[in-house]
Amino acid sequence: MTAAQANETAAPVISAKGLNLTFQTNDGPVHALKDVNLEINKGDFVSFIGPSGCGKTTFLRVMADLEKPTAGSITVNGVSPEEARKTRAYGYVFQHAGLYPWRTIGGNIRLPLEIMGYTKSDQDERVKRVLDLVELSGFEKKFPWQLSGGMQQRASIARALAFDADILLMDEPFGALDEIVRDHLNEQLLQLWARTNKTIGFVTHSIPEAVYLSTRIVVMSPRPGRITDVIESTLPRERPLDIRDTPEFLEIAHRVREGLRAGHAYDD
Amino acid sequence: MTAAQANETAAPVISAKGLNLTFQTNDGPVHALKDVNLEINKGDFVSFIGPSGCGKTTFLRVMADLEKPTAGSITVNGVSPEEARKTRAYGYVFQHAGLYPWRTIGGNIRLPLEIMGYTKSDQDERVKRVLDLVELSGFEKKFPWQLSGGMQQRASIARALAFDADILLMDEPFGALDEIVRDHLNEQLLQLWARTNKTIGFVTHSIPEAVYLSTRIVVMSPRPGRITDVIESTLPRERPLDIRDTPEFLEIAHRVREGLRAGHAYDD
Amino acid sequence: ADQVTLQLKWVTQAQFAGYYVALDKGFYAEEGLDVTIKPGGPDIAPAQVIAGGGADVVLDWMPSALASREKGLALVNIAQPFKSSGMMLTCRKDAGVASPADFKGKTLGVWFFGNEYPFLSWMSKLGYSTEGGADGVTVLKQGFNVDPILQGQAACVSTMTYNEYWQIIDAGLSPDDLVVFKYEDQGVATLEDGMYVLEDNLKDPAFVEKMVKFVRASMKGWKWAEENPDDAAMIVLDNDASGAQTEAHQKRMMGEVAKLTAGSNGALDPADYERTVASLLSGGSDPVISKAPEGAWTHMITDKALN
Amino acid sequence: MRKSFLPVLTVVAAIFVLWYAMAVVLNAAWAKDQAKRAGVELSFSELVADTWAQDKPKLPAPHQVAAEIWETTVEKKITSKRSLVFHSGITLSSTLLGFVLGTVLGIGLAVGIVYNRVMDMSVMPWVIASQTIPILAIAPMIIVVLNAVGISGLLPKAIISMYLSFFPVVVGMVKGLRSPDMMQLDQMRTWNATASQQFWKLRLPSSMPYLFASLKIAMAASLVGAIVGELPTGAVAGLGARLLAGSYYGQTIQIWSALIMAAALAACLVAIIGLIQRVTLKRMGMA
Amino acid sequence: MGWIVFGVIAWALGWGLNVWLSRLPRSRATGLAVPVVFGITLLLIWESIVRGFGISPVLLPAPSAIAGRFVASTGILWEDFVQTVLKGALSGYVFGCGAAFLTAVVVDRFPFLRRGLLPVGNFVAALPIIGMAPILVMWFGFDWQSKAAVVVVMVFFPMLVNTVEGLQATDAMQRDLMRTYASGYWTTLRKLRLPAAMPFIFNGLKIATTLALIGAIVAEFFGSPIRGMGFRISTSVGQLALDLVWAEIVVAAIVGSAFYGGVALLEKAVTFWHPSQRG
Ligand SMILES: Nc1ncnc2c1ncn2[C@@H]1O[C@H](COP(=O)(O)OP(=O)(O)OP(=O)(O)O)[C@@H](O)[C@H]1O
Ligand SMILES: Nc1ncnc2c1ncn2[C@@H]1O[C@H](COP(=O)(O)OP(=O)(O)OP(=O)(O)O)[C@@H](O)[C@H]1O
Ligand SMILES: Cc1ncc(C[n+]2csc(CCO)c2C)c(N)n1
Ligand SMILES: [Mg+2]
Ligand SMILES: [Mg+2]
Repeated sequence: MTAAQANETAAPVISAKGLNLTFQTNDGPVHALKDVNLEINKGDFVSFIGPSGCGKTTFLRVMADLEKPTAGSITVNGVSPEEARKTRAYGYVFQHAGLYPWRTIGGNIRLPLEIMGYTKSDQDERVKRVLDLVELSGFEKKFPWQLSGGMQQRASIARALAFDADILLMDEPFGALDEIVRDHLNEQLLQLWARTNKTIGFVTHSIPEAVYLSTRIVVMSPRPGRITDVIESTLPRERPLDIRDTPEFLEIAHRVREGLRAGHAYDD
Repeated sequence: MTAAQANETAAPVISAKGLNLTFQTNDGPVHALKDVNLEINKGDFVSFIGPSGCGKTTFLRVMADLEKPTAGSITVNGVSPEEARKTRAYGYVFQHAGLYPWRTIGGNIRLPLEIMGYTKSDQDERVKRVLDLVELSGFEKKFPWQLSGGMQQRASIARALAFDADILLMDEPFGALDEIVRDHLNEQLLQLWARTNKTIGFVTHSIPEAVYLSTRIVVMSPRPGRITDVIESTLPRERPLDIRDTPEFLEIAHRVREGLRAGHAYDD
Repeated sequence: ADQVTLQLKWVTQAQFAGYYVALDKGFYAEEGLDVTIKPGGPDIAPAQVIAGGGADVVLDWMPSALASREKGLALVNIAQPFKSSGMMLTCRKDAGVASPADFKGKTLGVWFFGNEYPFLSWMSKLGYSTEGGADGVTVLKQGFNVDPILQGQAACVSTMTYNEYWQIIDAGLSPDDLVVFKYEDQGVATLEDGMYVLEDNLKDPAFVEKMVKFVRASMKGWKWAEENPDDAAMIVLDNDASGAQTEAHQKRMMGEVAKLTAGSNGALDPADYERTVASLLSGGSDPVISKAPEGAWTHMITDKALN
Repeated sequence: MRKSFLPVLTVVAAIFVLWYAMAVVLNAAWAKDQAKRAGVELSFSELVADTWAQDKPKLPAPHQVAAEIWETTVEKKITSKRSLVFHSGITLSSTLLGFVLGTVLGIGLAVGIVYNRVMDMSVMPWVIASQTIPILAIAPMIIVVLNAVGISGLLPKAIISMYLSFFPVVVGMVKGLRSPDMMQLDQMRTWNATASQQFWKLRLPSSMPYLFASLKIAMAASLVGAIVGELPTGAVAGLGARLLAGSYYGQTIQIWSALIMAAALAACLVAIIGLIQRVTLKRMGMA
Repeated sequence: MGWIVFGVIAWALGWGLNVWLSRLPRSRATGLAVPVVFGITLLLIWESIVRGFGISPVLLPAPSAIAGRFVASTGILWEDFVQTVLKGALSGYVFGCGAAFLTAVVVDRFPFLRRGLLPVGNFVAALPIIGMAPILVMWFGFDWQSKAAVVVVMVFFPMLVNTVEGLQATDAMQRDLMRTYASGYWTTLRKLRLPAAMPFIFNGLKIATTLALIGAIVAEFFGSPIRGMGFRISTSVGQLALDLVWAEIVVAAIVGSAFYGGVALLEKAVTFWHPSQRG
């Protein structure tokens, strides 16, 4: 296991070179991504942070083949994003939980499994396992609107974990939650990441969140979205919540804030 | 001016005694506020913080006569909230900007002025002034949906400032904004408060925000909403953004977090 | 058995008693015919139905049939059970109408949908414009009932001796309140309720044979109905799917209808035909038909059927 | 529900009062006319009594209509041609057939519009234009023409119903099938779902609330189609035929009872859909 | 046979052209061209079916015949248009929608009335009101007044229900805002609730356009002066002048589309701010 793991880390999971993306809109072209270069390795936890509208979501969508770059190249596991998508390499978590109101929590988690043609017994087993993982066992039969926002968000993460995607892309998954709940989910996410060794791409607006979670923090500038800074975290993999009060943490947070502020025009 | 001001500080602007509020719902009664006692003085900047659903909004609404308490008493400027409302004592800013889409930014800000019967020239003058204040000059003729979320929120603050309400009630006005924009608006709000000496009631989910802005922080517990802690800020009135890295700031933030965590159940 | 579909001109009522009697009493069956009777209605054009192949034989008024013939739909009259016309214009005395001369400036209710031709030729004979004004008459498209005269919206309405006239009476106006102008009396009568088929079909001997049987059985029905009016009315009533007809009204209608069919053995009287054509041709600037039709009737069927 | 009980009752009561009053106003002229002819003078109470008891009133009083409905529903055998239940049944069958046809056509078109770009761009304007054709006015012709091509009986009426009822279904279903937001569609994409999986697992379930809202309108429209389709078919049978026959013989009471019956039928049908809607959406967790 | 082949070719060409057009980037031109091509294709197919199968003009005239009749009968068509649309439909529409609007404002003022009238209104809006046509013709006579009355009855309830719903459409926050301004009933109505109700009101107005035209035309079946679109349609069917019938239908379709389009344009102008209109 560890040998294979080390082997895989050699080739980057995601590798973007000179990525550009321009949207054609009624008001003229919008240059969302400009000359983006980035490599993400197996097992990385990479956060993307930047002012609103800078292209974080767009970048994540390009990785997941939800958007085609207008220039540059990107490979995922050595192949194109489209091929990677067809091999179901992605678990994607959106900002809003986006659970289907007409399906129970269990049914929601089962949905991608049904689509991917897992057997019934395999489905059951997996649903049970991920529900355990996000501590929602017992809520399988409930409907989404019977759960709090935090629980819904956990269910939506469980849904992305239910099948064996080795890349997890999360677009501001905790944006709508209050700070306490958010702290708690952050902790759980870290544990989960440690346990599964997935590669995670994570968009956030919160500096502490980015610093707390990531092995690398990618700071982006306002439109046209460029990568202005990539900060390697010096924090250990094991991170209690208290770590946020250490000078090391504050130092990294400060660097991120400076990076952000440099690119921010204040007239949003 | 300062003499009069000193005079006014003597009597509390808002004084709540033994406030209780129970909503009758289909699922039975919901006890939203329980035994709430609070005095707010002229010129105070009071933040309310607490877990989701604890009654922060409800308390603010009671102050503004948008909700009637089921027990206890509350006075505003020595009279009932209803009378205070009729004398147009409140500027209220909701979480969502809530601008009328069929009116331009200028028209939205003008709305309360029209209703309160200001003269046309007075209206023009005030609209111009508050647009300047929130740095939106030049956007008067735009429609709300043509502006970013942060700009809309600023417009909605401008609307609440356009007339001479001496109490400003703000319900998570910056909840939907990204951190950088939020920092910036926090700074501006503080400056505005310093300039106008308004009394401000402010609901937030963010601990740093509460600590950074307030003279007093009211921590509330989950349902039934009670006040569990009132923390007087020892920070000076003059607050650069850097103040957030001082030990004094972190100390207050820590106290708030502890207060919050004490009341939080962690199960959602 | 041979299938025959008959399209009526109007809803099931004693006006069509002969056919229902023939059906009910088994006269058609005796001839080896399996007859389907399709009731008509306010907006069913029999000519259109036969053109679309929805019926083998239709009942129509001759003006409408001749007009259709001019439009290129070759209808041929094969039998004429109704000898005289039942059409009249019924007026209120209190509207100031005593003679046709009083029509000027009045509002008259008229049936359209191909039933307007007799009225139009009468008016052109009188020299009245139908466009309103002091020198003409204002025409209303009369709906399904006689309301316009009851409510004073029209001075006169179109009625049939056997039907609408009695509805006016039933509604509470007495014969003394009314003046009636029968088309027969005004010399503008046209032939009503003849049997028409498509000219092309008559080239087929089998079809001709079928029609011979049909006409024979139908006329037998008519004569039976004339002799047993009350029973005939009850047969009609049994066949009314809408359940809206009343016994009293149908019996009275049968009595009046019998007067109109009495003079006919089923064969068209060429003199009646000529009179109808003359009346239709005389329509001034806008006659119903522009030239005398050729081959619009035949005795081929009745000759065989009635001998 | 309970909260609106009293207000609704009040409004309905007000309607009845108004109805009786209108009956007096509208029928008085005839009553006076008759009295004058008979040479008698009517007192006010006699006048009122007369206006509420005429044979062919301009506006029959509610109790007259009620009596007629009672007579033609309860006191007649259902198989009798004079039974309103019999006629309602006939109208109901073509309404339902037309409704089913319209729903199928509507959903089919909506699916085409949502999944096929050419249809999306070309069909919708014509669907809207189709509804500006006064189908009701040409219903008789349609029936005759359909007869000509061998379609007769229930179907021609049902086709008119279908023509009226498919429209709300198309409009509602296009909206409904498009109601999943971009995010949900993208999610399906990340799972590499096929078009049919996307349809059955996402688009169709999300469209349910829209579907039911449209079905209610479609059902009402379908009934109108069936009634109007019956008007010209020779007053054979059905509520439309009753309406026509009543009109033909000036039987206002019969017209009104057919009308009320049609109204009750419409209300029942719409209520049934409402019920199905409530049950389905509840089971889907969407109510 | 030749005509049938022509029809098949027309269909293939039209479809192919549209497939090609729809692949082009979406623009106003293609958005217009595609449905037009679709419509022309339909007409060509219709024409070739009528000619190819030799369908009797008494049953279904060819588009070319209809066009010919349309051009030849503009006088009649105009006279009918004035009678049915301008006098009957339009006056009934204006009066019915206006009355419904005013009623809605009154009803909205009194929650009791609203709670009572809304279910009843919803109920009536779903009824086959068109069945009232013979009665209204009996009450209001033969001329356009009775047609207008039918239209009034048909449009009233859909409009009422939509307007009442629209007046309720403000969210609690917007109303609370007005409350903090201590704004009175009429001010709130004018500044908040009426503008917010506009999308609903226009929804009602749009539904009412089609109802108005149908109502006016169908009512003419139960009696009319000797002009009007409904009169002409029924009379011409009786005279087997099917080309004239279809010419009237074309007029109705054009008028209906224009009426609907006009209201939709007005809606776009008035509710430019609504997300559905920003597009
Ligand atoms: N489909 C699209 N069409 C046109 N412009 C788009 C589209 N999607 C995004 N954009 C524009 O591209 C830019 C980048 O958008 P993106 O959503 O990636 O920003 P973001 O960094 O995720 O912002 P936020 O923090 O607000 O989510 C924005 O200016 C946005 O308006
Ligand atoms: N109109 C109402 N009817 C019934 N219950 C209500 C109503 N308004 C609020 N509540 C309930 O009262 C409680 C307090 O609500 P409130 O909105 O004041 O919470 P909050 O502290 O503002 O929460 P959040 O941070 O999510 O905005 C909640 O449980 C809520 O569900
Ligand atoms: C719309 C309408 N068109 C024609 C007639 C006339 N009509 C044709 S056959 C027939 C038999 C008599 O009862 C009558 C009256 C009508 N009444 N209503
Ligand atoms: Mg984003
Ligand atoms: Mg709140």
